[in-house]
Amino acid sequence: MTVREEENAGTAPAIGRDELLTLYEQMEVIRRTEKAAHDLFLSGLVKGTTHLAAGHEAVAVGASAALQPGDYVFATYRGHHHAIARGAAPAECLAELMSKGTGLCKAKGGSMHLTKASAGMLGSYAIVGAHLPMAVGAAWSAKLRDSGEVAVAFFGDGATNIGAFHEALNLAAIWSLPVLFVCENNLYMEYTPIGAVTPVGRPAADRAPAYGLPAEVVDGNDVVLVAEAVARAAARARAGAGPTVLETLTYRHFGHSRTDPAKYRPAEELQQWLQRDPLNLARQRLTSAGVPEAALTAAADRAAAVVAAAVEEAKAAPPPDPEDAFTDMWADGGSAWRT
Amino acid sequence: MTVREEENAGTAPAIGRDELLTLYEQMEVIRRTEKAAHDLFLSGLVKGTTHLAAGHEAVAVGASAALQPGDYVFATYRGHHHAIARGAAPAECLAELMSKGTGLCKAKGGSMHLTKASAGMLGSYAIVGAHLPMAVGAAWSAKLRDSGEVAVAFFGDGATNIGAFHEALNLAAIWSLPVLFVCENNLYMEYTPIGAVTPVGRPAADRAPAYGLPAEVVDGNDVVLVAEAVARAAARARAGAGPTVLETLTYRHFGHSRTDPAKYRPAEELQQWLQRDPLNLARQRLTSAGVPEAALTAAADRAAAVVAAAVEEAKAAPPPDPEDAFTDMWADGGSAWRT
Amino acid sequence: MADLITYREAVAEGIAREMRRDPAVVCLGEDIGAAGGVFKTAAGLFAEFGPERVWDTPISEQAILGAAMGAAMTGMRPVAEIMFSDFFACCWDYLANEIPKVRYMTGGQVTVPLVVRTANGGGLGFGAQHSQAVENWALAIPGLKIAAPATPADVVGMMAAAIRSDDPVVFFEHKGLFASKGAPAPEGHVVPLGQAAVAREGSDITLVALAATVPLAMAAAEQVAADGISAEVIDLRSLIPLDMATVLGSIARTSRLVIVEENPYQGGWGGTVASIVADDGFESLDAPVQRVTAACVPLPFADVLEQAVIPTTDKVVAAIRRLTSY
Amino acid sequence: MADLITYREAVAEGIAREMRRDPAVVCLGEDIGAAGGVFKTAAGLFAEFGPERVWDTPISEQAILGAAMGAAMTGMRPVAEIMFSDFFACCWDYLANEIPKVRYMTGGQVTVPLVVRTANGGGLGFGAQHSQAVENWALAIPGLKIAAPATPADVVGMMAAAIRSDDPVVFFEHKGLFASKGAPAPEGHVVPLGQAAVAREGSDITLVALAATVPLAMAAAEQVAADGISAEVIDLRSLIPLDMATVLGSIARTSRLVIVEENPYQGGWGGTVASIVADDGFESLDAPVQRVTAACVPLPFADVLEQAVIPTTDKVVAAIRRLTSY
Ligand SMILES: Cc1ncc(C[n+]2csc(CCOP(=O)(O)OP(=O)(O)O)c2C)c(N)n1
Ligand SMILES: Cc1ncc(C[n+]2csc(CCOP(=O)(O)OP(=O)(O)O)c2C)c(N)n1
Ligand SMILES: [Mg+2]
Ligand SMILES: [Mg+2]
Repeated sequence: MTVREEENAGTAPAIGRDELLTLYEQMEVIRRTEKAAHDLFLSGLVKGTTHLAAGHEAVAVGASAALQPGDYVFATYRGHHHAIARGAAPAECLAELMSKGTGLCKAKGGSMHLTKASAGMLGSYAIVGAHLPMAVGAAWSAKLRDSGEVAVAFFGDGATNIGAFHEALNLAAIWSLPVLFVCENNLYMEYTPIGAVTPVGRPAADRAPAYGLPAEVVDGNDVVLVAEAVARAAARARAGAGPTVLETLTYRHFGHSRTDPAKYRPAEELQQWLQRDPLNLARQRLTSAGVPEAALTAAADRAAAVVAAAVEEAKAAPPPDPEDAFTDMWADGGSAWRT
Repeated sequence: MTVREEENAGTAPAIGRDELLTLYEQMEVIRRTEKAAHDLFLSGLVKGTTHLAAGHEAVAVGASAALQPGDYVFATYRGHHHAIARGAAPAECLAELMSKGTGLCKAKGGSMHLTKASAGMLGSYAIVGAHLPMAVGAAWSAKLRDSGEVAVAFFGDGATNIGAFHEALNLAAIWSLPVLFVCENNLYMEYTPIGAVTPVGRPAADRAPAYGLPAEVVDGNDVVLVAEAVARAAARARAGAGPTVLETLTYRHFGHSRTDPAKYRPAEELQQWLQRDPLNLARQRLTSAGVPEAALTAAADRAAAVVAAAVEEAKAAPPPDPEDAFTDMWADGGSAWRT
Repeated sequence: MADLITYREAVAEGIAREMRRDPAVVCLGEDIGAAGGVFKTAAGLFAEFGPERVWDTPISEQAILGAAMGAAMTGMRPVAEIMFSDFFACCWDYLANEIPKVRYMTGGQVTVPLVVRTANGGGLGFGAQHSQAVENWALAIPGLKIAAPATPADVVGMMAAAIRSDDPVVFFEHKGLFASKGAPAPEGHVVPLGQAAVAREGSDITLVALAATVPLAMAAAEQVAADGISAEVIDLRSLIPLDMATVLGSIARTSRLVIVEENPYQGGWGGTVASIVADDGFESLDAPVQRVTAACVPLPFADVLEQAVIPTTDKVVAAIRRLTSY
Repeated sequence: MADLITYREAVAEGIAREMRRDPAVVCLGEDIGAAGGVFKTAAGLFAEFGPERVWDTPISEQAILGAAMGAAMTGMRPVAEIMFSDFFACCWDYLANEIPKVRYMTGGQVTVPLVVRTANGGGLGFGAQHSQAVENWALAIPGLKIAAPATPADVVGMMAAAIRSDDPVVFFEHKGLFASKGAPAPEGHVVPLGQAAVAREGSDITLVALAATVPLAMAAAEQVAADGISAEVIDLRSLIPLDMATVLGSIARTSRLVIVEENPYQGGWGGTVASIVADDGFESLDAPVQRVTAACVPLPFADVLEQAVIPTTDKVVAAIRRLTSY
């Protein structure tokens, strides 16, 4: 059982200057961790596959800023940003990617399954849409226990076309559960533009009425707007008013996975979105708010240092013991299935 | 392969008096077949289960009146009415229910799987929602073959909450396929009122916008209105304008299945719906149109005779040969899976 | 001992006992509330525990199991009903990829203490899509425990074990046994998963059975007893953990094995049992291992056809005679 | 003979040959159009046959298979791609309850000539939800034919047989073999389903393998050859129909059997093979039957952990030595 005892009270306060600087630094940490993951993949130190979230930082960091420690987050295979935003250290994430025994999941999960249950990050799931009903279940549990917690499912635009999406939203709606459905609409389902496979313009928000749910479309590259929208939705949820659908508009900087060069994306589109880089937007907001350039640089430098140290720490970490392949199977510690 | 060569041209003509009399007679046949199935079940001659469609006759008969012989129908476990409306003889339906070798499916299917492929009745499916994607596929095939055929999926209100519903409507919409999604909203999902498990008032029609699809809510007990709505939708589909969602409002006269006494339904509700019996409504329309009572009685008598003969024929039919359990497995006629 | 109770009643009784013990136990499923479930296996629960603990769901098998999983990961002990085991196919992702894997793939960060109950098996004339015995589907998935009781007392005792388990358990209730009767379970009855029962002792041949094939094997054993053949009947009771010690111990004495399964031969659970015996029990065997199973066809509707393809007492008797005269 | 081709290329080649032959063949799946599929196994099809024959779908596995079924029932021969075989769990109803049963349960009124292709198996470090070998899931379902080729030429020849089959075929393409090379298939090459290949002749022991375990078994056979052990390697190639005649014939000569499977032991396909041998081949056996399989755990991400749980050459060699010295 994964029960946590934290108090969940009220909604996130409006984002002040200092907090925004912290959020900016977190986004820098994520961006640099993703860059490190990319480089480590290319140099052969990360095996398998990765789905990098560079470009999506504001969604994870903004949302986490509006959540309480006891809340539950469920993410996808593209979930590094959510793990870090919820409190996973870059070193334990990179160690996981590098198949190290110190990895978040002891190298049993890999990039697609980053999980930090102790921080309310209840997992990354690699079957599209599968985690939406789980988030509904966590919200149901919060309601049953009257805990005041909310659950959040992050998912892509492509996930809105799978059956589990439909079943999850319907169940959450009729049971009026404290759950947020946060779509990261980055315009693509792998290599296919979402518009080619979805008959409505906003694949998540335009479908909320089918479940009698309220929806909001949010600039997913603006960490402040995301935080505010999530805070509103979380407050509604905690007040017993049920689920909300949030569709955040964002863009991934890397290809879909591994070494995908993302040639299917028009150059202008990419350029436009790079100009709306969530890190730039946060820097602009901070500068407008009077934060000196030096403070921004210092934050970025701290992030760089954290990630550089994380890379070294992860590289130096030991591989898992082969015998660990047989632990964590049954709850009693064993792995036997027969006598 | 189940390819049929019939021409599909134009849309159904407006329903004339004579045709309406024929439709009325078909509805009488269905009603009496269902009553016979009920009695045969109670007397132990029908095994397993039955889901009777008495009350739903206007949906099946009205829709079939608007379809062409080459069109494809996919129905649910509550599908006797669709099988008969598409041309299955009551005798072969009852023989199937009574486990006879002369049954529609050689007693391999049973009540839940009535199928008459030669009449474009491509099956009854007992997993809720599963046949919606199949109908989409038949419509895709019609489009690929440029055959002018349309496919129709009939389903219940409860089916709108399963993932396959969502995936089917989405795919049909983006591929703009000639398919009709016809919901028979009879207010109940088994023993649970649909409103208790669905957050929108019209479970099918209210969800069509989520797929950019047009929808119509239709009085499902009025065979003429059903025929007209289906004719409109089929014409749209044949013209290449894509799918339509039709939500027909109807009511089942028996319980959900077998011997369910349907105690969960308020007495007034039942009374109101019995007054709106589709057979009564058709009779009223015919009477208004000047058809003499004698003609109505004659039609009902013919229907009664057909069904009475069907019961006798089915009773007298031989059981299947046990060896037939091993036919119809592989397309080459064999059933071996190993050497 | 009190009056006999039905297997059907035992299901509700088993759940109720645990709901009384542990407030974290909650039920969800289609028509399980006021209606008591289509097989009445949830009868009385709604009346006793109310809508806060017994939840009616839409027809959304994926949401049912996904929600059960999310709740189990956050402090509850959900008991989810999937009405017919055939419908596992509609939510297989949760049974195959999510529920059984999440503990392992997170390095043990979470547990998923839930029970998925389902009406399994044939014999009631429900046709190809409502009659399958699919314990073998679950067997193929590492991370699931599998219960399939044959008697009312075992239903109660194994339900207790299943609900108390910190690992996910798939609980197969056999449709063909719902009306069968047996002794009620004593107070506090718990039957640990992974312990086979010797339903009948014998010395000439071992019959291994599960759920509805247990009475079938018993009937066959009775029948051959008349000819002086002493058949031992082992009720496996659970497939994971699998009590091969009991099976191998029996074969060490009898040297002969018939496995009676409701699922088809190819991919059936008996293949796993047979292959363990053909390895670890090889030296015990004095005759071929025979599996009496369903044929490799979908289940036909008509009784006469169904009898032709499913295991029957006659088929088990024939197998016993073949092996004992080998 | 021309240059070698990869297994990956052979998939697209096999499909293209049939699309050229028969206009009823159409493809559908996620990202299979201009992108050529995530494994590039559909490369070139969109360019050659255009959007009328190669259809990109949304992430809707149920709709993909349901649509393929409806199209197959009405005159087409769809080839549906499910990107990873793990995702079968998301559309299992179509593979378990609909596609394989509709012909039988309608009394033969319809046929469903379709192929479901999928990337199967582990070895690429994709973790627990993208690495499973699930041929055994399909094996449990009456009504499906199952192809799992090990070489590029077999991919082409079996693809032809699969697409021409009037029965539904599940076609497993092994991820771990995509980069492997072999001789191209001659023009018009058709490998009928249900014919095992003897990949290596031998007289002391029989190794039965499938897809990626074929090279594993071959490597083990080479290794023990140095010690004078002559191992025969049988590549089953398809599970349904299952060529037991070839397996039993081999064991009649070698008296010893090792089965090498990528799926876990419990519920694995080797249980079916082993149990047939323990029955029909009982008299041939001079030693226990051993199955080398994956462990009963989800597949871990790290190579070092994965090696600990999946079959390896070393594990096969150990099994061979055990049985040949029995
Ligand atoms: C059920 C299922 N189908 C297909 C896939 C393969 N797949 C992985 S990611 C992906 C695209 C998802 O797109 P989207 O939801 O927009 O998320 P994004 O990757 O853009 O973040 C697909 C098709 C999968 N993992 N699960
Ligand atoms: C996937 C699935 N879940 C559950 C069932 C059991 N079941 C059969 S009919 C039914 C109710 C269906 O209600 P609705 O769609 O409204 O159709 P109706 O029976 O009213 O015609 C249920 C839950 C099923 N057959 N398939
Ligand atoms: Mg996307
Ligand atoms: Mg209904």
